[in-house]
Amino acid sequence: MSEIHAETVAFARDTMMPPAPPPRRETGAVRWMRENLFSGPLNIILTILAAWLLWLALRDLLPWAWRGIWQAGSASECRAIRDQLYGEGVPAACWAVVRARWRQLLFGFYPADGLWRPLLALGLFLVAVLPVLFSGAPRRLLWLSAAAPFVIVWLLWGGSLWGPVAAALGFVVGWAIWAAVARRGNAGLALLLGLGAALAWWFLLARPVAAGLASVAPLALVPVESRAFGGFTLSLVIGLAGICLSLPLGVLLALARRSELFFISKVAVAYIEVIRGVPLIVWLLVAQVVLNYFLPRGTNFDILLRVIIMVTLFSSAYIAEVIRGGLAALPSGQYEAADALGLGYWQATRLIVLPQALKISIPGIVNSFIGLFKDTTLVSIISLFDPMRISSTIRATTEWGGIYWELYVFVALVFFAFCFAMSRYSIWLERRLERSHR
Amino acid sequence: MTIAAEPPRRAFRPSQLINDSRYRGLTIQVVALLLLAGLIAYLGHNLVVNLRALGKDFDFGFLGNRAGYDIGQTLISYTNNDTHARAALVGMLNTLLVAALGCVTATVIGVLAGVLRLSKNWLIGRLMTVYVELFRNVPLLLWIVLVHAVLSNATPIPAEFRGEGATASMVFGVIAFTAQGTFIPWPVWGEGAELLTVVLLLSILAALVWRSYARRRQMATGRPLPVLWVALAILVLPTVLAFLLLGRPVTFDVPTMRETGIARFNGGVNILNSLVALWFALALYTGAFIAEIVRGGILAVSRGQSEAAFALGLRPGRTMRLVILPQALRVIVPPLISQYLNLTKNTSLAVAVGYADLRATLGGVTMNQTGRELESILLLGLFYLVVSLVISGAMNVYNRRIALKER
Amino acid sequence: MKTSVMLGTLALAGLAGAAQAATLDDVKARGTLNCGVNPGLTGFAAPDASGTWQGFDVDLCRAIAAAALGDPAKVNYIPLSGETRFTALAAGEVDVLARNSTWTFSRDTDLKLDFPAVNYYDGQGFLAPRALGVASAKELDGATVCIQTGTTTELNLADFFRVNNITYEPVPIANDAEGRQQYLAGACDVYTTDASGLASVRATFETPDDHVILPEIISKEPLGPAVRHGDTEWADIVRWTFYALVTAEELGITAANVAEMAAAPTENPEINRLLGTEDEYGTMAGLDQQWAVRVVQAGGNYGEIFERNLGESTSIGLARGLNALWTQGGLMYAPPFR
Amino acid sequence: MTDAALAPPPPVSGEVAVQITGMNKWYGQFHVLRDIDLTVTKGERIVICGPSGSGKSTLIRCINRLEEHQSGQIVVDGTELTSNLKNVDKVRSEVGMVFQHFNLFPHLTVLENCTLAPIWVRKVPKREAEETAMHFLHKVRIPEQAHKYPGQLSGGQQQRVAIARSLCMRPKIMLFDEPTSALDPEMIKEVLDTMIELARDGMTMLCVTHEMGFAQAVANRVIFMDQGQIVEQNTPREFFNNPRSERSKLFLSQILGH
Repeated sequence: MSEIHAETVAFARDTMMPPAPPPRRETGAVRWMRENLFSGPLNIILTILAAWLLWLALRDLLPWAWRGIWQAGSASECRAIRDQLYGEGVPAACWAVVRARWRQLLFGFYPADGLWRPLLALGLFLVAVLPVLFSGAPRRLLWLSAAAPFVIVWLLWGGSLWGPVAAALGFVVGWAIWAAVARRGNAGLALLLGLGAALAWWFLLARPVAAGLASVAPLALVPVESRAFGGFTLSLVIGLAGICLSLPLGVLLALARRSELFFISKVAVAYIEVIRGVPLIVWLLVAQVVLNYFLPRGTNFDILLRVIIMVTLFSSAYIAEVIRGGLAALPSGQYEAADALGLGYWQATRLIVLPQALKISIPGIVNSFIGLFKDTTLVSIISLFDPMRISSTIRATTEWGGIYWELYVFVALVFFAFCFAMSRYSIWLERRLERSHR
Repeated sequence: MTIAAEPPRRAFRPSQLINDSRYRGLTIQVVALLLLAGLIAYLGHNLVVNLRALGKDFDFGFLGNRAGYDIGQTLISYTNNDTHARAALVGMLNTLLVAALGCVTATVIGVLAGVLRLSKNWLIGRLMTVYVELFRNVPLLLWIVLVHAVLSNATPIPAEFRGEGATASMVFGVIAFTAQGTFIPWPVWGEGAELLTVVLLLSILAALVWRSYARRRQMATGRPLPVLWVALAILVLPTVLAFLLLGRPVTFDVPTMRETGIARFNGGVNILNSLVALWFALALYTGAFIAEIVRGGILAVSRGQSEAAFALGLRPGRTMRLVILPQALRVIVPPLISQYLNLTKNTSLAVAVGYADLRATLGGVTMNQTGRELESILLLGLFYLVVSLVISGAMNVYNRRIALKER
Repeated sequence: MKTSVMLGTLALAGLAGAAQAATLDDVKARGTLNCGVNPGLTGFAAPDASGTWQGFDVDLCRAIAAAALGDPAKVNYIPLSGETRFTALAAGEVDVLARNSTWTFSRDTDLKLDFPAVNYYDGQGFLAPRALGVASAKELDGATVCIQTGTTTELNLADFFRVNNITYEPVPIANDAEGRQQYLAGACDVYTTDASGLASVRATFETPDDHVILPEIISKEPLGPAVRHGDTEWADIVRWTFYALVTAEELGITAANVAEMAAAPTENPEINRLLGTEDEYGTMAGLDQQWAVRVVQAGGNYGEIFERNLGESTSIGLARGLNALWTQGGLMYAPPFR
Repeated sequence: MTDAALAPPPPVSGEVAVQITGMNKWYGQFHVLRDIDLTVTKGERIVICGPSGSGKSTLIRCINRLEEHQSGQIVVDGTELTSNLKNVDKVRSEVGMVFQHFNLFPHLTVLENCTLAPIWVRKVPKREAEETAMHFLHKVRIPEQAHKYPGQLSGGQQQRVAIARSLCMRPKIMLFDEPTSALDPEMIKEVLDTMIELARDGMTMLCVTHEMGFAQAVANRVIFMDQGQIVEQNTPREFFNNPRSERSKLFLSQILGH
């Protein structure tokens, strides 16, 4: 009505009408509630139902958490304090256990005076992935990204700095030889020579060089055994190592799967299907009990490394599928243009295909990481001290025997904080990619 | 006319293996094949050496030995005198059972939550968002354990059902939710039950026939016939009639609290809390992912589609059923099936609540007692692989059907 | 020098690993003892707030390390689940399994293990709420029973109910903590595991007096360390390390007085032989003369270890019972040091 | 048309650039190219036209082996295209191609697009490659866009970058696969101008296009294809004014009729 009035009569008006507030029932909380909660019979029922569910869920939980006792030395002390404060049997959380053992839940048995090391490693990792995750970051950081894995390994496991440096030099040597030969033209020979040089370095020269350097400049951190890793540190180490190490493998698998060579693509398909068809927990069992059967007699490296290897093989199949999606999203014109310019397969892949396909795949990779990070709880089943297993051992001590929910709630909250943040990032990235692709 | 693929007959030169597109692929594949064969031979050799050194062999004979352990929840008859093979079979069926239950429930929860998340109702929308985010971002293992603990804490123990001062009672007098499981009535097949089954099947068929007849009539004459009520009648009436005429061939074994000894229910079937917990944890967890898929699917069907349908005069319900859903389903179904796949694989977390799935029987107790890790894990892996391949095979068939429709 | 793990992996650490030599040589070459333990069983093995492992089994590991390596701290504690412990031992992942494992015929023969000694005589029992009104395990007809999988307990349970011709329903649980929670929530009528475990579970209850441990012990559970079959020298070291602990208690040697007693030969020739002040018993076992001194110094004699971890002064509060010395009516009996 | 068009195209030399004899190609059962015989001499500017699906694009894509032919012979600048990958690489580095949809690499700047192939295929030092690239970007009149990404340019600008990118490899022959048909009308001219300029410089060009004005201005031969065959070859003047085959007449009437 008002619009018709405005259009038909307005030109006859000689003074402008000031904007008037809408009718009362159309503003503020009332209107909001009418629109969003009680707009129809179905909605009213739903609202009541939801409110009831909410009440049901929070009725016991909130007072229990709110009454929580933070200062106590053991579960029985907690109970005594509770009885004193609220009366016997009143539900009250015993957060004191988290207060007493948060360090174990976060860092496992990592030496108390070295906690800065995993934290610094995490910080370094975050800086190192900046240029990958945010295209706005300065390109020069890429050098840091290349060096980061070695520094992180050194920070976490300690020992002489020169071990990781020698290992890194292997890549440098291989790359240098490859680049030198590739300039002369023969790509296949370059690859072979580069690989050979790197292997020769690692097997023959790396140890003496590391030892030599260590005797000249003994830069070393206190070594930390893998079994000291636990809690969320362990989860992050397994998750991040798994994703980062599986990337190259995943790229190769994805390329192999799209390959026109029958045998190569079939092998890749078989690998991916077998890995994805069997649950992670079975693969972890494999890592724990049967992997040794397939290695030379007497081989024995620690379970964390075995788990990382298994997780890497596992997630490479998933990463391969993510990257295959990225490859498929690339228009065929890109391949044709690369061909027409005379670029070879590997040149085209490296310079044209992968930079674009990987960029499209990043949200998928982040999602894979979230999944893997959550799945690291499964290692508790093979007795690694992930947050779940740490909770169990804390409850196995005489002090904290009767504690149950508090530890799980804490673990769940930390997981939620990590995963939620990452999934938001992934969604943000997807939106941005959509925009840039029109 | 010369053939380009075969230039003037020149002697074969080794460099052609790398430089000729006809041979290069072959060369690469042969090299890859050799490398792979080498790797397999190396692993196999290690295996043989290790087995010999440990004095073990590779033999599935242990499956025929007496298992000696009991399983709480079985679909087929099993005692601790049965073999490891039968225990494995029990575990396999248990895995499939919880996977099937989980998939159905997850779909219901997921579709509901996905649709409700789009609801204009602020409270419902927010609640569903919280549900989805909470379940997606916390490990499944934790959910399984928590649901199990909540379940056994929230339900009364059997003793509370007994005697004068009973503080708990059965639902409808036939179902008992207890901390030790849910006791439900179970049908007992008497004489004539087969006939009843036949009648039921025939009436289902008849209802379907009526539905298609009604549709054809409407297509032909434009006059709609009542479908729902008639079909229901066809479905229910003959069966009820047959049930009464045959002298009630099917009776229900209702759980009853026994009078003496430790309080427990006799009769009926007990669904263990470990099964229920695993089932609901899997369903809630996977449901959160399905909700996102459903929401995405509905949002993917452009608003223009529903506007066009409204403009043609279709009512919202019809629009949903005839226009939105068929299109959304194409987007929804492939990721949905891969969620089913995930759920099936995730049933292997049953160990957290002690549900006797295949991983717990064959890959747990049996493996531990017989020391046959290689054989057990091989069988375990094969089972999951076969199930996965069957499900993804079904997905491929579906995808192909969709693809055909697009032509 | 400890090269970094990264480098080790790249060099395929395994390839360098020599064929399996005698375990003692391996342990000495490595400089640490790999000891398989329970990842968390109150009183037997659990890491404390600072991450140090403590418990009855842990002290045995420390004693073995003291004997073989001269330093009780040089132990890698490798937590193993019930399902995978024997495989880990067979695969060489641990040198000795000190994880309250029951010595059984099939484990000794079929699984190719050796049990050098029994360090704890246990038996499977039942924990029941007082309110259940059950005085004997024979009255448990129709009970639901919480039970840990992957152990001998579930086999014993099946046998017990079969023999007594009564029925039960097993409720498998994943670990102790879950078992405790489920039992308290009423998911099962009774909880069964080794009696020592029941005592430690009961100790953590809010109202322990509302629960009773039923009098029946339905099985023999001789718990002891396990080693790989075939390496008898190593088995001897583990065996006599344990017997040194028992003998020390018998002879009144404690962590407090061992140094003093080992300083000079005493009147008692057996003490002298044990502590290496007379004859060369250490070298016979491939160790040095002071080995037993270090073993006792590591954590005291058997009695001290028991009291500190499980005894009546702890919250677990177990009596010595079968685990008292044979001279005090128990089963702990060490062959003579002669 | 334009200033550039007014200058007479340079004379044609007698050297053979591309020699196609008895070439056939099938897609599965479909016979796309049937017995193609074609000789292109150096400096020639050939326009290929015909109805859609007549095999024009396939023909020029065979010349740098983006498509494989199944029988017959293709010799490009003395190199026969066979399954020998070295020959293929040699031909590709000497034959430039411009696509209908530009196919620029969106993750690289304009300059990087232009220097990529010289650096990696021709092994030219980076600085030299950049100088060459700037030279050709000047030539296509967009040097100021060198550091932008393709996504920031208009269609016409992108296509000119694509031409510059090909030229950076200093090709002997340029192939154009409908270079203007994805462009808005006002952008077609800027691309055509560039092409005309290129023709004036004496580049050997094979161009699939429906721009008849361009054909009349610079081509010295027009090839009309239908159903995978070369139906008519003639000078532009003859072809447009006096087409011989019925099919050509029909095609021209449809294309010029409106």
